[in-house]
Amino acid sequence: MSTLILLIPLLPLFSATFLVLAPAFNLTIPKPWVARMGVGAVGAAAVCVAILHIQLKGQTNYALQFTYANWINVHSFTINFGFYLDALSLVMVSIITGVGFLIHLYSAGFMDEDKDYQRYFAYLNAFVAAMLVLVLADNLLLLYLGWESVGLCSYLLIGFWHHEINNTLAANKAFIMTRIGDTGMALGLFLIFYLFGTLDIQAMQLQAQSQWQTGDSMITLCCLLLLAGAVGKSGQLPLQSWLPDAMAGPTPVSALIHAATMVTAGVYLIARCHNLFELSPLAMECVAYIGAITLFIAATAALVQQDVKRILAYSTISQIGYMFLALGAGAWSAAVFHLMTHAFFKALLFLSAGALIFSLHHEHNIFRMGGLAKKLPMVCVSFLIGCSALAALPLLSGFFSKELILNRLLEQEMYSLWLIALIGAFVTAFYSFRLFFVVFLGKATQEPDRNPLKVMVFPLLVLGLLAIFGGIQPKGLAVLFSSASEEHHNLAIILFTIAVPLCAVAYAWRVYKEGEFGSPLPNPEAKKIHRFLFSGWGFDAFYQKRVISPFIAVTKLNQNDIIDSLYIGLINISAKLHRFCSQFQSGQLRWYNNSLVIFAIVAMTWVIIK
Amino acid sequence: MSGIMGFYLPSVLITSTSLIVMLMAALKRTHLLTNLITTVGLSLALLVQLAQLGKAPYQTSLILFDGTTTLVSTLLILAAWLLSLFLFNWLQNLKDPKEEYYLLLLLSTQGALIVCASQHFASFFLGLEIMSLSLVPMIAYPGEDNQALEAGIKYLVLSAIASAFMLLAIAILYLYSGTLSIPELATKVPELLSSGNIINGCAIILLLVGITFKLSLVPCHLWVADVYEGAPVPTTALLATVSKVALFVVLLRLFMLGEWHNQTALINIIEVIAAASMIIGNLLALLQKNLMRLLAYSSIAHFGYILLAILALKPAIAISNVDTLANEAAITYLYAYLTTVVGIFLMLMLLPETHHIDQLKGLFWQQRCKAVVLTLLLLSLAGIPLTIGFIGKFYLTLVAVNAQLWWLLAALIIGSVMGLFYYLRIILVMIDQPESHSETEIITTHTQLLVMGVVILLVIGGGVFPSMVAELVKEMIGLTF
Amino acid sequence: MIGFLFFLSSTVALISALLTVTRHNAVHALLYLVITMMAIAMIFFLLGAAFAAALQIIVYAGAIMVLFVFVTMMLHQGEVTMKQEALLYQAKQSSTAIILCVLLLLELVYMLSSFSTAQTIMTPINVNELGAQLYGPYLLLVELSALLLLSALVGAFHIGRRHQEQDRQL
Amino acid sequence: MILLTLIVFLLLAGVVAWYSEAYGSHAPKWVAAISLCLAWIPLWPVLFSLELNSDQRWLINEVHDWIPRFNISAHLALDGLSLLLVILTLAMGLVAVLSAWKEIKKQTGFFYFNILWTLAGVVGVFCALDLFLFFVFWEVMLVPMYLLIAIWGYENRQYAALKFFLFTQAGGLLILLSICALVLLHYQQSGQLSFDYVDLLNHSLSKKASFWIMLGFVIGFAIKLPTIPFHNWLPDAHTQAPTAASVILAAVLLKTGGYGLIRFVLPLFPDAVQTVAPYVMAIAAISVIYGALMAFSQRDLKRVVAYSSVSHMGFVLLGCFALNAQAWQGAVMQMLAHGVSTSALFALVGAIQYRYHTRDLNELGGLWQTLPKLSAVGLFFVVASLGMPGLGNFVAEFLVLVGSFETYPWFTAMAASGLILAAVYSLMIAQKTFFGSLKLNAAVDFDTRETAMMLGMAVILIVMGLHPQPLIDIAQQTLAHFPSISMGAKP
Amino acid sequence: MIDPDYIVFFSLALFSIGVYGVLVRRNLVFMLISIEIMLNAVAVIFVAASSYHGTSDGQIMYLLILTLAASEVAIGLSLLIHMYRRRHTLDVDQLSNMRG
Repeated sequence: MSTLILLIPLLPLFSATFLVLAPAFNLTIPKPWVARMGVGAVGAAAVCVAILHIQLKGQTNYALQFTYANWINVHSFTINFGFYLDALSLVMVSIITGVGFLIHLYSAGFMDEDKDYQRYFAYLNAFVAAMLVLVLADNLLLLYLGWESVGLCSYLLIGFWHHEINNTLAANKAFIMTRIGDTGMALGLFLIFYLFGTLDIQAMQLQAQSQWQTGDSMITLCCLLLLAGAVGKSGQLPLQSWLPDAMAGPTPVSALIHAATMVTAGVYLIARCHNLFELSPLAMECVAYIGAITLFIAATAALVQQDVKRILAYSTISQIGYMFLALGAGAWSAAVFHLMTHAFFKALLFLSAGALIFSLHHEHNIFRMGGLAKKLPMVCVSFLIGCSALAALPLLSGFFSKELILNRLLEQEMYSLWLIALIGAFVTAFYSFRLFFVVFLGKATQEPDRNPLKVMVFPLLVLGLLAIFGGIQPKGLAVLFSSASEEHHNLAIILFTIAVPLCAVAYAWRVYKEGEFGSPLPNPEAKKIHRFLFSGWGFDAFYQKRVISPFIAVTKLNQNDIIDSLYIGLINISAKLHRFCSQFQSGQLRWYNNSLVIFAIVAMTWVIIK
Repeated sequence: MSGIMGFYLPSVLITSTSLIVMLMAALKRTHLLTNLITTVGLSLALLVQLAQLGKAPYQTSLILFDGTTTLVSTLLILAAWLLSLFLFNWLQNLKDPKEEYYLLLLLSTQGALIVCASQHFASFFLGLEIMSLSLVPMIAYPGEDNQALEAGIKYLVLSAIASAFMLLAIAILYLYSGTLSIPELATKVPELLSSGNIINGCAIILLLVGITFKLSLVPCHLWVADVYEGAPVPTTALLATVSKVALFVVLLRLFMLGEWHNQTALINIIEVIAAASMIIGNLLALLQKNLMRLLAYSSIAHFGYILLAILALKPAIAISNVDTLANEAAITYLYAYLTTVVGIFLMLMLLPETHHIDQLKGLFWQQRCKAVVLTLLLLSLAGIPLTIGFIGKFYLTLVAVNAQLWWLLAALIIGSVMGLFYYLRIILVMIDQPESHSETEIITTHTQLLVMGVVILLVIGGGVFPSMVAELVKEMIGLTF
Repeated sequence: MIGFLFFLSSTVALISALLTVTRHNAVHALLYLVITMMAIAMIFFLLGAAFAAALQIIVYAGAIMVLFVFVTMMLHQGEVTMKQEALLYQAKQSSTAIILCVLLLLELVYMLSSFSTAQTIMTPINVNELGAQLYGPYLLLVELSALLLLSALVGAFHIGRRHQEQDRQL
Repeated sequence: MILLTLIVFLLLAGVVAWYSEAYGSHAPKWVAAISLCLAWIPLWPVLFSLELNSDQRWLINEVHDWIPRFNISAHLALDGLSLLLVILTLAMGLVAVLSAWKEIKKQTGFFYFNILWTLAGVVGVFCALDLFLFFVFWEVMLVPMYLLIAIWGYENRQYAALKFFLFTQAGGLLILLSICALVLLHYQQSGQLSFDYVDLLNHSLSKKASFWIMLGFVIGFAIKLPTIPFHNWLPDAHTQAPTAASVILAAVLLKTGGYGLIRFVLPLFPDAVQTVAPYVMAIAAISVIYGALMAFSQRDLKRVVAYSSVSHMGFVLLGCFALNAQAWQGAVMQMLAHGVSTSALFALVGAIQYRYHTRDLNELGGLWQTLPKLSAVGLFFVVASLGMPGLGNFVAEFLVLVGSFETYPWFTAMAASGLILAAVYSLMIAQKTFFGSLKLNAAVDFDTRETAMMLGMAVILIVMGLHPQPLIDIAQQTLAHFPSISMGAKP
Repeated sequence: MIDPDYIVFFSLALFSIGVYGVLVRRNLVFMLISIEIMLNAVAVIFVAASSYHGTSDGQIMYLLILTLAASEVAIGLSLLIHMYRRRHTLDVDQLSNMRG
């Protein structure tokens, strides 16, 4: 079994390495083989995961730890290459390989015309490998390795079309903003090592539970530093603004990295370290509030976006906000469950959006689309499924997971958060159907010039099914987090929560059914609010003004190195002194005579004084 | 008796050579023959002097031949010998009669030998005057050259004034102690000091006026640049090396004998002179474009450095007892300075009409051999390891640290860095690529190659394997009464 | 008597020395210098150094000064030189130098006055003794003096040599 | 005799290279490359056995008489730390030669002479155990480097060369003073004049004396490292130096500073080091940040990389003075990793300069479109320089920070923010050079020589990142002898 | 009987006069003359000291000073003539071609 687990990340890694190195050795691989390799590697990994599932069938409480090799061993600082498999990581691995495989398959069609086909698959495979390392790691340093590597792959893929400068800027932004969080996380790692003397996740949590009291400020600090990493990676407040820009990458990339897997790494991290977080109520509260605020802000921002991918991006932020909210409320399994369902329906949505874009010569603006329901029925259906699941319409996968979260909030008597979540749910349903209605109903303004390829349709199908029927919580999760929540649902409340999204959909229908949109807003106040929401609550402008501009100004100011002027000053002083001393070299014999006499006088004076 | 004669023999040889040269000039002037005779005479003297190394010391009331004397004498003769090898070509380009130059060269070397052997003020004074009065005509040697004339007059007048001050000092010392012998004086100094007067200080100050002038230490350094610039290159070489080194030995001898560390006022003055020489000398050289002036200023700094050894001779508070190390440091540094500077002047003699730094431009690509030698010599002056200059500087640092002369060491560091700047600047000019790449390798004769070889051997050989130098110096310093 | 003679001759020497360094006419100055030399010779004589006194007159006043006078006369061009010299030296402008000299003198005197010689008996040195010393232990000095004179001779000869083109100018 | 042979071999090879120019201007580079490969032979037995001497301290320990007057001997020895750095020197020397392969066309003989002599000097520095000998090598390596910059450098080479030499010379003189003081104090105590490191380890200086002596050493080494405020020679020297010289400068010359700190300062003055540790660490943290900020604001690609060196070497200083095992290991690793990654970047800039004759970031851009191989490799090293896990730099920086966090968490936090800034300037390099629209003409991509060289370095970095344990174990041979100091400062 | 202090004072005064001459006179002839005065002043001390101590050293020094003075004057005058020939002046202040 250990080999099997090892194979899971290694297969894509090998494929990536091969694809990267081939050009270096002047090896040209024919395009179909590139696709076969790239897709095949992830597919093989997925098969491995399936075998794993079969082997673990029936077991609910399992935790497998394998150590493969030693990495660093200095004094007491010992780090191994080791994998840890339990229900949580299995769920993650399944999502990554499963959804990953589908997206790879889809990409084979989507990227068909791109000349950098090979590079694309190399990156994508590398990403999958890194992500798998992240979720399988048994210690925080290895996790950090995966964590940074996925960041790097994300950077490379966002900036995949690098000749467009904006894409690379978006990539930079993504990397640097996540790096800010990552550095906090690194500090957290230092602190954890300092406190516990180990970076092994399980050992560390055991120690924490046994030796530290709940609410200890050191533990809180640890949690907050880890949270910083999670916030950065998962696009939560205040480091969320990179994610909308990250849509500059190819759409399948957005689906895989910026919806299904990488951005949920933060959720995974906190769930992974839940024992630690449980020791710190303050940190938990922080997580919950960050999630709540983020979900609200992102949802409202999604309301007014025009770019289909940006809408989805904001919705991703918002949905991850839900997960954070769940985590903060201690609903670990609910959070991971939502993570899973979100992976399905969001991947579906992105892929559908990709198909849309693919068919409409890279048109992103939803207001230039319309009436596509008949022309692209397949896309329309998958979109509908995705939007419904996103809106948490009853009986779709999103419904179950979101329901769990809301319930948990009530159980924990976090009413204000519950309220925000509910409002968020309303807004979510509204913007998702706004998207759907605007794109597929109304007047047709644009003709699709081609239909999605077959390889692209298949993943849509599978994901659509998953989005509909994926609302089954994996058993292992509940066991792992020992959250056998008593089902004492208040029926009224359940009904109420079901009703909220439905209302929203109805309202959206009223507003957008006939394509009466795009008209200028009536009053300046509304315009202002629109602009504010459109800019994602002005975070970008704020950062630009308060952080980036001052930073650039400061560095510009000091471009020539202020310290250097110290030495230049020294040079000038020396030159001045040189000229001063040279004055006395007047060439006048009598002055030279004088110097002898003056020296004699001064020296004798000194002797006399002494 | 023959042992005693051995000590005098180099001087006798040199004097006889000078007489022969004079006779030759009187009878029939043949430049080549004169050159040959001078070279042979100096070579013989050098050989004899080398044979004297390690002999038991000998002294009369006037003269002291101890290890230091013999060692430094060897160096002095060596310098003169090296110069004499290059003189022929250089003098050939001069319109003036040539023979006198050899004569004066020999006489000034003779004077220097006497100075460094003297232990009596009379012999010291007379040797000094022989040396400097022979140098004056050598400075003003080219009759057509206004600058040489100017330099000659300046040197004559200033050195006469300096001599007068020195004589006054000697007279005062004589008046109050009744003796002219340096060791005798040293025994009487404590007695003089015990009565709480300052005559000794006064006399030493007056003596210092003369000595600082001859060693071109700040503040009596003003003349040095003008004279170096005006004088012909070989004369400058002699001025920079032989005359200074010989005088420094006397200073060393003077300071070895007395109980100087008790006289804080004097020590203070010497400290100030040392620091000022290091800093001001280097500052003056910093942006100097004239090669000769630059070397003049750098020599100011070098003698500032070497004063550290004097100050470390009898330190007030030493870190540890290192016996004669300060003495060795001084002699080693003198050795390093002399060989390096002579080498540099020899190279400049090979590059006629080079006054300005920019004239060296591209030398590295046109006359590689010379440029490499010159570069190594400059690095030695700058005190970069694997050259003898570094060994000298290392000795100085060691003894100065031992004597805890921290402020002077700070000046040494500042001075060295400044010094490095202008030495490197010369190297930069040499390696700068000239616009027109012309391979005009001027043919070097075998003599020149030989001389360059000897210089490199002394400078680099001494730097890479300093143990020979160190052991020799230590042994020689040990040979005293 | 000796004291009086000393004061007399020293006063003469100082005054004529002062006059020497302040004259514009070089020949006058040289003549004053000769007087100074004579006065110093007198002092030597008073000090019991008869030989030195004789040498002072013969060599200094006789030989060296004559050399000076000779050269000066050679280069002297009457009124022109006088006017030139008057421009070159003006006593009024030499206040700094005066201050320096006075300072030097005062300091030297101050330092030397701190010491008093206990012994004030003069023992004249006769020529015999001098000769015995000079040609005894100090023989080397005589030889070196010869070398000094030789170098001066050669040097003066070389520098003073007339150059072809300069002959025409003079 | 092994080490002496190695050094003398390099020196002789330099002379041969110079003279071989007579047989055509291509001969010297072959001589240099071959001799750098041959230079491994003396080390071969050591590399295989890694067995310590009987005194459990050295792999090789050889003493040759030199200056008996001062009891100075040519004491050369090799232990783990030295071995690593000597290997780095030889490897990066080869890289330097390869990167100069086509670039240097004039005076090739003298060029390779200087390269080999610099390397010989550096090897000497890493092996010398006699303080006097150490100082000699320390200064000797400067001269050929100075000539390299001054002759084959770019526009402003003379200024840069002078600055380089003067800064290091000033530091060198301070070190000389400290050596002299140390030796004399030891002499006074023990009655034995010795410049030998092993002897001097047993000194018992007063607190004040050891503080001042240590300060001299630290400043001298800090100039070489370099840390602010003594870093100003570095950007100029790097920018103006020819590619090969930049490579050597970055790869090994800077490391002599770090080596000096670890070899001499830490074991010789364990107590004094503790008193200055907080101040030095503060300076180190500021160095990290300042260097990164400066790197971001530069427009000359080489200057960016040079300032990034300042930033990276700040970690070395931080690690040295954190005074615990992890941080020391981190510092050693950082020296190695930085040596490889930064010299690769310099080689890369050299390759760009060779092709486009510019290093101005505003003129470059979009290179990926014409030079995919170069750009891909470049991106790899850019990423390495920002401390990507899995590569050597990360292991190093992480170890340093983990170690120093135990002693001074606040300085560590400051230095850690350098990681963010590293990302900022590294990505700026990537974006302005490789990405965006193409502004320049097409050019020839990497040839086999360049690809092989770069891939070699990439592999080294990956190995260092994923399997650093052998290196750590080798370095441990040295670090195990350090007095373990625990500061016990809780956050 | 002459008090040694007087002699010393006399010679120091003479010396200072010589120094004064050296410092103020621009004419080379006068400079040389002033130097002679300084040398004479020193000679006085030597001779006097010789008498007081009853040793002949001082007088021997006087002889040496005499030699020196003669040599110096010889060379000095030859330079003087040389200068006059080339420059037609004896003003040493004009000898300042080299500076800096």
